[in-house]
Amino acid sequence: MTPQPIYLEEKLKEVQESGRLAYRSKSMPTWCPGCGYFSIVDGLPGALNDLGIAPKDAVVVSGIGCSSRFPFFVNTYGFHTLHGRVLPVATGIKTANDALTVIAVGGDGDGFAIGGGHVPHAARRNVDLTYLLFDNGIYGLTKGQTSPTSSVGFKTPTSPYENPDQPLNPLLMVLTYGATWVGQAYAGRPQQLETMIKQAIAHRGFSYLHILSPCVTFDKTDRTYVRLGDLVRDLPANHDKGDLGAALHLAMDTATPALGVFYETQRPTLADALDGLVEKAGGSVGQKRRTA
Amino acid sequence: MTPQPIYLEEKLKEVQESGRLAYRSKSMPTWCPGCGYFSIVDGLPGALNDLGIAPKDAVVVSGIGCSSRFPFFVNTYGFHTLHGRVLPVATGIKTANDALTVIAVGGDGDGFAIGGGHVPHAARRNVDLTYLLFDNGIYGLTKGQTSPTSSVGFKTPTSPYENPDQPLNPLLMVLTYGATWVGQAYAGRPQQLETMIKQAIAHRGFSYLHILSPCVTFDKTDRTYVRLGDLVRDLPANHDKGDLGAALHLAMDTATPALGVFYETQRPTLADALDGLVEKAGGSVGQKRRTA
Amino acid sequence: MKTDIQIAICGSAGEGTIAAGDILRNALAGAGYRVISFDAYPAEIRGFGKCVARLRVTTEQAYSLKEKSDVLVCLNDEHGIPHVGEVRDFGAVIYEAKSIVHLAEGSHVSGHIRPAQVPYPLAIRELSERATGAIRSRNMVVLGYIAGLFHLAKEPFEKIINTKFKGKGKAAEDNHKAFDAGYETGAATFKLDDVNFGPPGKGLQAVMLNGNAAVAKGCLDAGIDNFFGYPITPATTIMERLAVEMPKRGKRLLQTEDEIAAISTTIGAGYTGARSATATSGPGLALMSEMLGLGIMAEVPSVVFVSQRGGPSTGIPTKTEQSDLNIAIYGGHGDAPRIVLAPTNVEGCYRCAGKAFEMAERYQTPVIVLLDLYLSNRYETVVMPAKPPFEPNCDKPVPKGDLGAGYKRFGFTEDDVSPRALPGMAGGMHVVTGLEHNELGRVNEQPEMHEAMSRKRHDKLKAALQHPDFTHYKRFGDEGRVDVGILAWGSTVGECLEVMFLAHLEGIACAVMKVVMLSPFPTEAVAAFMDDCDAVLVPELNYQGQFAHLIQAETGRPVHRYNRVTGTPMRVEDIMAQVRRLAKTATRKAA
Amino acid sequence: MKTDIQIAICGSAGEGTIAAGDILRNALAGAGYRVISFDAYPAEIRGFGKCVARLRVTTEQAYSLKEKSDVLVCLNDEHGIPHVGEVRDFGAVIYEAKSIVHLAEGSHVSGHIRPAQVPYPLAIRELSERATGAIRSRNMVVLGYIAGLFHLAKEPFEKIINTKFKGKGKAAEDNHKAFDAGYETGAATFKLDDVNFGPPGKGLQAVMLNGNAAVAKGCLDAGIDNFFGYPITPATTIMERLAVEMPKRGKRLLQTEDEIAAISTTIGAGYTGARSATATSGPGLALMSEMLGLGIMAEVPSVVFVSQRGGPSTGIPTKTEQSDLNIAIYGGHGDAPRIVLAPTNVEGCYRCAGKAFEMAERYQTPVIVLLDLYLSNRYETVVMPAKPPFEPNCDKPVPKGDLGAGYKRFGFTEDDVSPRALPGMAGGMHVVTGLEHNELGRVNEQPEMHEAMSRKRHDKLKAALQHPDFTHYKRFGDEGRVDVGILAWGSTVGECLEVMFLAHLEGIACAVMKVVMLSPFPTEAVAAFMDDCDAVLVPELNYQGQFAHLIQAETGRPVHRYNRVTGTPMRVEDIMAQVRRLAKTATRKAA
Ligand SMILES: Cc1ncc(C[n+]2csc(CCOP(=O)(O)OP(=O)(O)O)c2C)c(N)n1
Ligand SMILES: Cc1ncc(C[n+]2csc(CCOP(=O)(O)OP(=O)(O)O)c2C)c(N)n1
Ligand code: SF4
Ligand code: SF4
Ligand SMILES: [Mg+2]
Ligand SMILES: [Mg+2]
Repeated sequence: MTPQPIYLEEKLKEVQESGRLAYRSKSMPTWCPGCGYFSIVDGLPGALNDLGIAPKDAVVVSGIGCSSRFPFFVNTYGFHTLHGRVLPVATGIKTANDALTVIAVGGDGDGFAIGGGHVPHAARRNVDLTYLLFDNGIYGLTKGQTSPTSSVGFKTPTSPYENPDQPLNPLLMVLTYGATWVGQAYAGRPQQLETMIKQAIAHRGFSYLHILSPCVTFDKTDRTYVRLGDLVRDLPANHDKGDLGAALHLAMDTATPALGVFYETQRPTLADALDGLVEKAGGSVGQKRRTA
Repeated sequence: MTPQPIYLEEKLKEVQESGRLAYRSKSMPTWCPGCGYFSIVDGLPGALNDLGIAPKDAVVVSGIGCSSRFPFFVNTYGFHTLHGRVLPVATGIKTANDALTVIAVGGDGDGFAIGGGHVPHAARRNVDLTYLLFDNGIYGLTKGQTSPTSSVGFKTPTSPYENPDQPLNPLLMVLTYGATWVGQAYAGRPQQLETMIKQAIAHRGFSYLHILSPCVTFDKTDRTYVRLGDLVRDLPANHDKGDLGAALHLAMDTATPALGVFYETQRPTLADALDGLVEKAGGSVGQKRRTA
Repeated sequence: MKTDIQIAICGSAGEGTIAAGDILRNALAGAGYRVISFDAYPAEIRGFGKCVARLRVTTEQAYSLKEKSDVLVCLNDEHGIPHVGEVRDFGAVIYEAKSIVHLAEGSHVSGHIRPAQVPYPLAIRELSERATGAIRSRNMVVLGYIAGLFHLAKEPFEKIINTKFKGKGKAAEDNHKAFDAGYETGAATFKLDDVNFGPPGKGLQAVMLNGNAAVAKGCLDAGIDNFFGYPITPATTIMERLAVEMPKRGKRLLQTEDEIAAISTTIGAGYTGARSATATSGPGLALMSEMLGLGIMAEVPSVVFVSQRGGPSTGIPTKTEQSDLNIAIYGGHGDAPRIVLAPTNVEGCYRCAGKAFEMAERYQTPVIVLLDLYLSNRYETVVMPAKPPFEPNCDKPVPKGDLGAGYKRFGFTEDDVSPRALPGMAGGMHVVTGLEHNELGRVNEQPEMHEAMSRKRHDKLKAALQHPDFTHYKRFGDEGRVDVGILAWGSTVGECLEVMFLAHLEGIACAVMKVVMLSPFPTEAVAAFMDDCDAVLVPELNYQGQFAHLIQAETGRPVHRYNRVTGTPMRVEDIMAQVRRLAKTATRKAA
Repeated sequence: MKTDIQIAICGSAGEGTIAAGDILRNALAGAGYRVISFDAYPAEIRGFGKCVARLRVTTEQAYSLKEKSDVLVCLNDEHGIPHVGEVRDFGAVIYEAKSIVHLAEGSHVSGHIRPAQVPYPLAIRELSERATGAIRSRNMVVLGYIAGLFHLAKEPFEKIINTKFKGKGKAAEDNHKAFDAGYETGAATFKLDDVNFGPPGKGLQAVMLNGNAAVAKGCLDAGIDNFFGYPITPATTIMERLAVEMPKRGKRLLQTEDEIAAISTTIGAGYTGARSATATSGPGLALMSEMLGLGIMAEVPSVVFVSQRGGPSTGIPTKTEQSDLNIAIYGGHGDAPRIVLAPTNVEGCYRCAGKAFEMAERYQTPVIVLLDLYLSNRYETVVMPAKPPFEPNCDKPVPKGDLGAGYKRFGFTEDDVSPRALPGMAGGMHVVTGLEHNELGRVNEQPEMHEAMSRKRHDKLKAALQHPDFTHYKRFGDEGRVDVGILAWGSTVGECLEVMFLAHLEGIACAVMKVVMLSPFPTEAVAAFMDDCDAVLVPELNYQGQFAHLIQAETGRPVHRYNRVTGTPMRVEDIMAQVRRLAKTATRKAA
């Protein structure tokens, strides 16, 4: 009854050969077997490797939750912060050192319950970081309570009769906050997920990737692989990702979640804006930071 | 050099005769002469009076800011809470006592900087209260710093070279949160403002009224009466307030803010939902609360 | 014959270890014994780590678990081996006789049993398979075996199994079968150890509750109107239980978006006159700090349950600690006096929960009730009072005729508590605020007003030190002068009492004072106790000695500290060593 | 001749009261005097309330304002009248001779001047109108009048007026004219009082700063990289000044969405090795409590400036108080040790600010610097060191060769500080976390590890008590045994020193110990000081006696408290009364 090995020998070999092993930590994920999060921890190394970002130059920042254990399972710099605080900590890191690739990760509760106040500001400031939101519609780590994205009627220990609250729609919200890259992926489609992580990191500015991911332990009825697999669809081929209105429209459909890049645009990042102030003040921009 | 009398004799007589005086507190507003907030404190009594809500049955809840001094200037029950906490306190009050009319008021900083995490949840739960947001694009009480709705380029003591951050669009955001009544008014049009306050209170569910209001002391250049007066416009006559898409579209235009009801719909309130749980549990709903 | 037997069941979560412990303690409580029980869980999300269910079964009152167990059941060799040592001489070790896998030398429990211990090899897996066709019911086999071996009545077990697996069809049936198979084997086994269950005595009409369940029951019995909370270990189960029970009574519970919202809604509800509460752990309490200050300033009742866990920061969420005393008492800006209660056992959780509502209402202020993981999750048999011992309404009403223009929400009164008009009352309109204010509640920043209102906010709490029908503190053990006095709080008090009994056996004059009301602090009583002691020992599950610090601050006198942060309850033996050391010094001084 | 003159200017904000005080103190500092100055503002948003600008001008070092002023200027009768009493005998009262409005009997300043005071009626309004065509420059008229009356050189005034109104066109010109008009009148007035300015002595090369400006300067001189903050009185001006200065140096400042974000970004930046800070007041500190705990657990440097104001809750935002000591030291859950510094004067603000960055980096922990409104807003002449006395880098580097597989971010070391690899360094990859962890930073919940890491987090701070080139505490006054010893902290120390001088004059043996490092606490030094005192007095601007409490907690010995919460600085006379009382008891005991 010891933990089941998550990584098959073959898998390990494949990873090793692809050069991605450098990005994997020696600690094996402590997630439940079958948890959707495994796809994400598999996808990030690929994305970083393909983009040529060395482990030493990446910082993975997280909040608290099953999802937020993520930094322990990759071999980069990592900051496992507090419940809900992933974005401001990540903003501080990026503001202090432009040279780092900052990836923020966390759960639906972390991001849209306790951390919900920070998302608008990271987005509107266009902080140049990537936010991977693991949405399982549940509080996994605390053993399965209702989350702000839980479906109405879903039963959990804190809503034993049913969840009475209409869920939030993070994708739609983030679009209105001014995020400059917004996409959705599904843990059940790891290939596409990896590609989208790569695109999100490559984007200059605040990129938000919403990842639908089943919690196999505490949700046996609602967002299972089987049900989600049936619901998700690809973005309409003619979707114009430069059109915010169209993106909003797409995001309003939560019944059949679309996978792909909803929206993408370019505007100055927070660092650009702050450098602008330095110029206005007559200071010299881009001075070498104290840090490596 | 003693404070100028804000209320002319005639004005006072008019108010007295309308029966609205009962709703005015004996404390005179401490706002700067000319502040847009005077229109709001003039409008609320009219709205309450017209709706037949007695002063004893109304609770005005606020955060911290110039705007949040509001409860002291009306004669109802009042709770002047903490910076950013107006909505959860108001939710607690309404949840504990359905019989009260709960009006939440606060500034742009209060609501969308420090309090920004609470708005989505009050809206999605459709708490049956009215949220009057006083948007002056500035932190008035602390003497004129940048707020999350300040324009790019605006200069304040905390952005002496210019405000580098793209402002938030609260109207647009609140629409995506699931608010069931969303409107915009302007302190420079007090008649319309009063009518809209009345409509917002009359609405069953979470109603959000965004009120554009100049800060005459700390903003001499951007959102002055003169400039705002030129920009605001009425809602297009053919606007369908049942159409969320149309409302989102309208809200995206911040250059020429439209005044009127953007969106209105009906769904169960938080109290309805909680009563539903009681029914499911076999309890008896609507039991008399301990309180008056 | 007195019964005092401690049983430990050791295995992984997947093996039903905790479930077995749960049935066992409930069955024994059902049989009329007193039980105290505390399980250790794995920290990881996925449930394969080690679990230990431990219970002590007695006829007399016991205060903590014992150092040594009388019976150990190993469902799993790997997890069992480290625990063989905790079995006393002539105690029983029950283990799998026929392991499925081939175990290496030294990996089998049998190789670790001391000669003085009594081994009971049992074909657990085989018995389960034979009885039910599957190995899943191994935990039931050992339960049955214990019952059979120690000649316990079957009926209480059967009853519990029935309730626990009601509506689960075949699972219930299998469990009964496995239990029976184990029982028969046990009954037929020759018992060599000296573990003997006597009759439960006159039998207790007790219920089995853990601290969090007792808190929930206290809330319900005190007539809680509203609960608002955000999940966090180890407090979550308070909300989970109330989520089931409150709707049945027509009451409303809401899971909020975070802890700031939880305390804000709680205070909002409290403002309307509702009895409202929230529950959290250290990190949540930290987030609530600012809003608690508003509750204090605006004089609004609210109740906050805080179950402590390992800190600082996220710390060790699944281990116990007593390190949130500082933040509970001092964790607000400004002069922010508050009531802090810390129950010391499960019954105390029930009492403190109910009394907290009384006090919040009576003194118009937030009340913090400090538990910890050990107390939240520890089960005890509790004899419930016939009628809830809580006042349904402690609000100070506005005298007739006062409502109207002259009503002073914050008027100065003899007891410094002002009559409270609630929203909806005609003529009582007023504004409450976090700004300093005058008697009417209007903003007032005059020096005299700030001094007067500061005094009011502090002095009104003095009466809480006399709050009726409540144990604020209590002295146990030797009267008069003692060699060593132990000052204790919270879940650690049980261990301290056990230490005291040991000390008496060793001829050391020893007394324990437990302090339940930590703020306002019963300074006089504590100082008087200290007067009686040659040495004062303060054992706590924190690193800094937070209670010791508090005592020194309040009395201006020094104490001896003993601190551990192992994440586990204090060991009686460790405290005893300190008592011996201090007693020696005391004697030397006296000589 | 020694100069020691206190001038108060009283009027409303609209009358340029504060501006006049500002020019006066800068001009006198420019002339080479020492100045200490503190203004009182109205609390309301709209600026018509009473303002009082007060400054004490000396040639020797002074420590606080005086009880009595030597000169009072009333720009406005209503606001002036209550202050006439603060002028000493033979002091000067300057007031409007020709009020615009007809004032009722008793509403004119002149009617309130005591016989022993010297009245100087002045046609302020008329002079302003005549000189500039408007009454707006009345404040300049009185400034000129003071300069003329007391034979002060014109030049420093002219210089300040020039700088202050540079680019303001006619305003500058008008102000000069009004000043001249006042000066002429003053010079021509026969001076009857005994207020005499002596020469400034050798002259100070000093700058005039208030506490917040000194903090900002300390940050800049220590090489601050990033600042994150959210506006709150009385801390806002720290951010406002840095917002001007940091971009000039290529550094980044960001106004965050709230205080939780402010401390989170600060810690994020600190994690990368940047020197980063935030500033707030009590309410903001309450919100930061949880994140500060992460800084402690994850051992990330950060600096938090906290300027205290009246509490609890929103309290009295525009008045001073020292009631956030508890939350600064104890305001976190778990055993969360932190460094807390409290400067006692403006120069100390500068030093503590810079040293805070050193300590944060050296001990890898958050450092809280506690100011209060009185200190934040009080101006003093400060002689700046030739070179910033701060180390530019106190980080403990990873020894060569250690980076790579074996690197232990939280390795146990002799001084309990572990070498820190920063993001971007090859081979140093690690995860920092709020969970308990092992030397590598991996989650670890073993009892031994938690005990060892708890010890590490506490013990590493001990070295801070010896941090180089820093005054942790200091004793003033009589050596050896004294009748009364005063233990003081923060902005109140100045008044305590003035009390000590008074006590000496009255023959009371008296010493003051100021404590700048409040956590970790210099227990030994404080206890040694207490040993020397027949009685120990602890005066504080809070209700509870938070520092007194801390001293008792740390030393286990009792002290005498003296507490006020008037929102204003301590009155020297009030503390002196306590000293006299205690000295009497002390003598009686000795007798
Ligand atoms: C301040 C605070 N409140 C509550 C918690 C308890 N807590 C830990 S994780 C979590 C929610 C986890 O849900 P989510 O963010 O969706 O992540 P998941 O586990 O589902 O991946 C909660 C409530 C905490 N650690 N800190
Ligand atoms: C926790 C906390 N942080 C900061 C403050 C200081 N503060 C008071 S009001 C305010 C902002 C006011 O702006 P807004 O909400 O827009 O209201 P306005 O004054 O413009 O009406 C701030 C930052 C505070 N009172 N509490
Ligand atoms: S509890 Fe759910 S979210 Fe957490 S690891 Fe297990 S499956 Fe994944
Ligand atoms: S400061 Fe601005 S917002 Fe505040 S009262 Fe004055 S005008 Fe109104
Ligand atoms: Mg989740
Ligand atoms: Mg505003």
